[in-house]
Amino acid sequence: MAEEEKKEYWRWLESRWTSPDIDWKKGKVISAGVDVGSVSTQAVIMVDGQLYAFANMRTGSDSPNSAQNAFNRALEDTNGLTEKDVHYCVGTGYGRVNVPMAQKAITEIACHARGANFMYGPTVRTVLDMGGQDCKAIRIDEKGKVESFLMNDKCAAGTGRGMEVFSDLLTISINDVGQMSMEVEEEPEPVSSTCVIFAKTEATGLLRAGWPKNKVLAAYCRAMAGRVNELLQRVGVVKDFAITGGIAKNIGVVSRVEKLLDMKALPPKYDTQLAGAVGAALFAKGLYEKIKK
Amino acid sequence: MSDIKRYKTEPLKCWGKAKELRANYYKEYKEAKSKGGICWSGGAEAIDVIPYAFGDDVHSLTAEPYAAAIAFDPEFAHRCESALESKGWARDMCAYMRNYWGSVLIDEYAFGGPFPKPDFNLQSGFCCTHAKWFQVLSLWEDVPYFNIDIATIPFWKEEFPNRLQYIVDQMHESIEFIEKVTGRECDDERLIEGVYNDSRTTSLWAKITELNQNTPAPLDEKSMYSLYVFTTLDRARKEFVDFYEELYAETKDRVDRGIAALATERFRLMSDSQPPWAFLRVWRYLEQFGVVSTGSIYTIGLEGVWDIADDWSLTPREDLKSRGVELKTRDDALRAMADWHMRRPIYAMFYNADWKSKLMMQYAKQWNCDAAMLHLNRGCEGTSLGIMENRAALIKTGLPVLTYEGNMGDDRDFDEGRTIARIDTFMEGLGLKKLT
Amino acid sequence: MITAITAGIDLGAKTVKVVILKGKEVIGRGIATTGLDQKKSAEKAFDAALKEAKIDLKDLDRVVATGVGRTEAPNANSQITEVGADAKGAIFLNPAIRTVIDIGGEEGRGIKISPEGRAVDFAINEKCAAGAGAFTEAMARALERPLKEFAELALKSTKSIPMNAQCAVFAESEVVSLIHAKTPHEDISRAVHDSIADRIISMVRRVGIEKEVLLIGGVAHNVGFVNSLNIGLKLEVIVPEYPEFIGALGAALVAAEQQE
Amino acid sequence: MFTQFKDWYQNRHDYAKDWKARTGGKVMAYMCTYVPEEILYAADVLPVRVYGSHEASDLTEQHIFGMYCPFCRDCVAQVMEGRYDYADGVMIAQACLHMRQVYSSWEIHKPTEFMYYMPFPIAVESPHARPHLVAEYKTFIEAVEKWTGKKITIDDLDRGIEILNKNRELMRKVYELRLLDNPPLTGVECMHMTSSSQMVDKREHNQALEKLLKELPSRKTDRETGIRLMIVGSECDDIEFMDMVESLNSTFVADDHCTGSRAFWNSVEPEEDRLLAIAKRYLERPPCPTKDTTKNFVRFHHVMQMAEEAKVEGAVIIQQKFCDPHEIDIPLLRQRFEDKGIRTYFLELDVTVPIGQFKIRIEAFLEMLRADELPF
Repeated sequence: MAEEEKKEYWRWLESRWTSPDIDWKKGKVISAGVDVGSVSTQAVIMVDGQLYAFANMRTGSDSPNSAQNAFNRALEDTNGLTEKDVHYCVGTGYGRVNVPMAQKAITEIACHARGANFMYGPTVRTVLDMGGQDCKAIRIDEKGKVESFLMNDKCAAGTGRGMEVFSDLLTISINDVGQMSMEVEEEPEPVSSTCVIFAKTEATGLLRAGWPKNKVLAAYCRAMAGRVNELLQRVGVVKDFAITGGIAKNIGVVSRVEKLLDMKALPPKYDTQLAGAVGAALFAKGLYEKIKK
Repeated sequence: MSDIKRYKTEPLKCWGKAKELRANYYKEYKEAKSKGGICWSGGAEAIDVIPYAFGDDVHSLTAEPYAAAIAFDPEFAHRCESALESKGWARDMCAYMRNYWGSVLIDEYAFGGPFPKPDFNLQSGFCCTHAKWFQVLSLWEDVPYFNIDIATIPFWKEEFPNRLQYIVDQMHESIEFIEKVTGRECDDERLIEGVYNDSRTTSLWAKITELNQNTPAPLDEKSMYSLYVFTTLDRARKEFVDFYEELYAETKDRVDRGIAALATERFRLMSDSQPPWAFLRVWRYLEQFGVVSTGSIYTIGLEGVWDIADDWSLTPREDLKSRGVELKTRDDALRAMADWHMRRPIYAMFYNADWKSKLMMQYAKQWNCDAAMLHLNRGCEGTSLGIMENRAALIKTGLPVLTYEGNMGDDRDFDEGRTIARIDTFMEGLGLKKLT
Repeated sequence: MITAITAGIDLGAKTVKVVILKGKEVIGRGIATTGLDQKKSAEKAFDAALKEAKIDLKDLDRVVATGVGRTEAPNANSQITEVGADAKGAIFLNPAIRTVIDIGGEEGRGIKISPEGRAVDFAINEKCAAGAGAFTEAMARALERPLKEFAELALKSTKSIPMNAQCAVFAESEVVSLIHAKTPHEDISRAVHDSIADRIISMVRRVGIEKEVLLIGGVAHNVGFVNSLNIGLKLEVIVPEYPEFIGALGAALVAAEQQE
Repeated sequence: MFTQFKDWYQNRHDYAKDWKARTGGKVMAYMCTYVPEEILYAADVLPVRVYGSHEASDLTEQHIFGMYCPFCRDCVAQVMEGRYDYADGVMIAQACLHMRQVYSSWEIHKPTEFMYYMPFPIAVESPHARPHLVAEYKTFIEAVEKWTGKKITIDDLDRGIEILNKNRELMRKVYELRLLDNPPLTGVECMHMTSSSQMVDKREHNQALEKLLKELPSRKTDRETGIRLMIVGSECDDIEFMDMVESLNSTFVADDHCTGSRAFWNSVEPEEDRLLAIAKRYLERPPCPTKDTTKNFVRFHHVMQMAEEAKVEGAVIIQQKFCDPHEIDIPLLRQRFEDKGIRTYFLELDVTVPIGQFKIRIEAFLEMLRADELPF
């Protein structure tokens, strides 16, 4: 059968940013963190522990390149900052061992914990990271040290991937699905299938039964929130609570998780997908200072 | 369709009585303490005749039926299950245990109010969950616990004096245990009476289900599920014996008058394992095709006691009195009871796939079944032991078999839509169409 | 007498297929992707088939529908389940067929059939979709390759590496780690197809694998999968010319029988 | 130093076939470590424990329902693949339902001349279990004598006990070396030793152990011990997994599972009634969760004692997917560890493990244990 070329609604938008109020040339330590995830790759440049620039790109099928691309993209418009100006770089994420410019690799669990601590402040005790392939619940201390963590195994229900499958099915951009799911008069029952693929079939059935897209999305977001809640309950939720990763941008899931937990997640100050790379860059700074001593 | 044969049918007369008895059982347990009585809990396998000997005000909560009652209410079941999962317990453990544990953890009794803590737990286990189920409960509830290990080979298969003795010794010890925790004395007269009753109840259930060998079947399995439960509640009690006497008479009368459970019966099914309790409507769906489920080794043999001949043929075992078994001492009573209960066909399921296959083939023959529908039950390791071997064995004999996945206690493991689709396909293969 | 013209329509999860028969000879085929409006998709498929058969809708004496959406089929006189239709179509193609493996987008089936083309036993994958068509597509995307090319890659592979993930989505992440581990793409492709074949085979073994074995459904176009299946089964499965149309063909044959 | 054990472990089937050829003796494939090997040695039968292969197989689903544990699935696969065709007899000492399923499928599809199901008691702490088990041993001995045509004398039993006890004592000595600050052996090496002892003639195994114990104390390893870990679970012969963990600068210095210490930990205390002595040994050994059913929680006490003696910093708790008895124990056991300030990480094992997915978890766990190495 001929392949039909269809628009990929599930793709996250790529982005980059440079801080207008920091002059890197005045900085003592320039550190970088690169988080090569399964779906997206982030590179973060920090100047003395302050966020200076970042890039958020898609991961290609080869991680060294993905890392390099994101890193180079982050270095654009940074008035002359180049790779050799970066004192220390830490790689994290699935491809952490394949980050060419990194001197050390640290797991995304540790990096997300550290990143969340920076991005949301020292009061954060529970971090939920919903990435593309997996979902982590992390308990951290006031320094951002991991105290315990859980990751979903076996089945991908309740991961970002599941949401992507849905945005594809409903031909709605991944950036809009969350908002849409909120536009329902009353909350529908969650979809019952745990398997992402069956959930898709179930959703198709609902659409055929005449459900509007937003109601179907609501049903799926709710099911997802349920799965995530199970994971959170197991690690034990302690205030403050923060969500990192792509799904944190999905109000449809976030608000439902908050409802189940009866607890508000701290509002994000930065792009929530950066947490891993930020944590990595912070570790990079510390490690550089260590070796300098 | 007018061309299909229709049998006379009428509702069961004793239905109301059954409802009342059941409701009362759970009420009695809840109120036992406040009335100065004693309440205890343990598996339905527990040899509950022993606590019975400690007085008429001793009431039990048998674990499996209670957990099944929870399963009937998915909303409640989910709260029980998630309470457990949030404490780190796995979702694939025995579903009955999870529902029961959850009910204790959230401190809610399925029949209203907080969970009534028992004075002690008495289990008798032969699978690898039974004993641990109450080990953990007794830790949480901080109540005394005694387990009678009955994991010896079932007596209809092989008999060795030491196996009977092992169980009897533990039963004796369990009496000392109860005497210690209740401060009461065991009434051996009452014990003996209880043993006679117990054997009567469980023998009667076998006789009742035997009547389903008739065409049309006087009982359908969905109803049987509501009726067999008394063999698992407090079977030594007089009111349960009486109920079964009544049910037996009524069922026999239905057979004599040709009263069918399903007017349009034209195809007979056998099932297996505990059903997915939240979805008994599936049994009603089958009826649209003129299919009646006659029962299963589980339905007839969980507590029904049978004589199993060398050719595996099944005949209800006459109760101890009718067999002229004289019980004079405590030891007589315990020995008779142990020997009696170790003859239940259910053990085949938990021990050996081949024995179970043989019993299932025998069932299909004696109950004139045209096909089998097997529940791959994620909720119970025991009843699904060897089930794929059973499937293969039955198919070898030419019996069509449908398997479907589900869970007796956790509806999250059952996909109704896909199961209905399977049934449609199966029925089509059998050349059966919906009758209306 | 004039020979009856009948049609079978198979409304699957991903595509709708229509087969038109004149007597027992196929005179038209039509396929369309299943949209949210199944009736429309069905009409699309019908139009294509009628065009090829050079006839009008009104020329059809009888239509039988199958597939998950069979109740939605327009102008269908009766219905038959996928399993029943597969069996009919299979035995018509080749009377020696005893086992049918049908892999749809989200469901895999193993069917044991009698010489008369009756389904005597069947197995369908349970709760999770591991081992269905959707699986490969996810993998192909992870490798950023078109499905066809991804499938052909497998043939170049010489060694089989085990894939441990059950879930299609996790398999995807495992593929990602394989990529990161610099595993040659042909071996990854092989691993993916082996793992699906593995699950399908263990499922089909439930009904017992008896020769000849027919592989149908869209996935039959996937040479990588067929290769893995043959290796796993230690035999050559038969792949018909239009594997995705066998269900519809079976339905059309039923219509023809009913017409007589 | 451990190559002999590793070799035995990897070529277990060749060994058994060769043993038969060499000695002309019978081989008993057995399931569960509650099988009284003393009696089999007394009968000059070689007990070989049934293990999986950690290879995916498409032969099991038709025999076993999906929710049965990977280990029993793997075992059934081995049987159906014919890898145990050399076995003259097959027996099981009753433990979990999952192994009962293996025995059942074996009996149906590949029956051998001697099939035996020993209803080992669950209530191991009950005083009544002793006479019961002794009687079961007598029944078993009669059956074995009938099978081999050879009477089992007191001397035979003493020989069996001596072989087993020696094997246990020698391995205990090796385990003592794991308690050192820098253990001269890895968890994987130890696993090869304990597992192979369940596969080969223990007399040969004993010789290899004596040789090992001469060299081991003075062994110089270039590897760092790193984090001291304990591994707790059921059947844990997943070498690939353990290797991965120990490659991340950590070492398994203690274990509680039936392919490790739980199988051999205690010895038979000699007494006049040999069968009673053997019975006591099996009833009082560190229990499998299926046999730990009272409020005494003896298993937990034993595990925690081991953990403290070995000064473990973390415990990797692994479980065969769907293993109910372990699933019941694990949350309570983890609590015991955490109460002692020992961090735990829990993983579910399948026939094959997704090393990629597990590596990240273990790495993160170890990072957690050595958080002070990261700058905060």
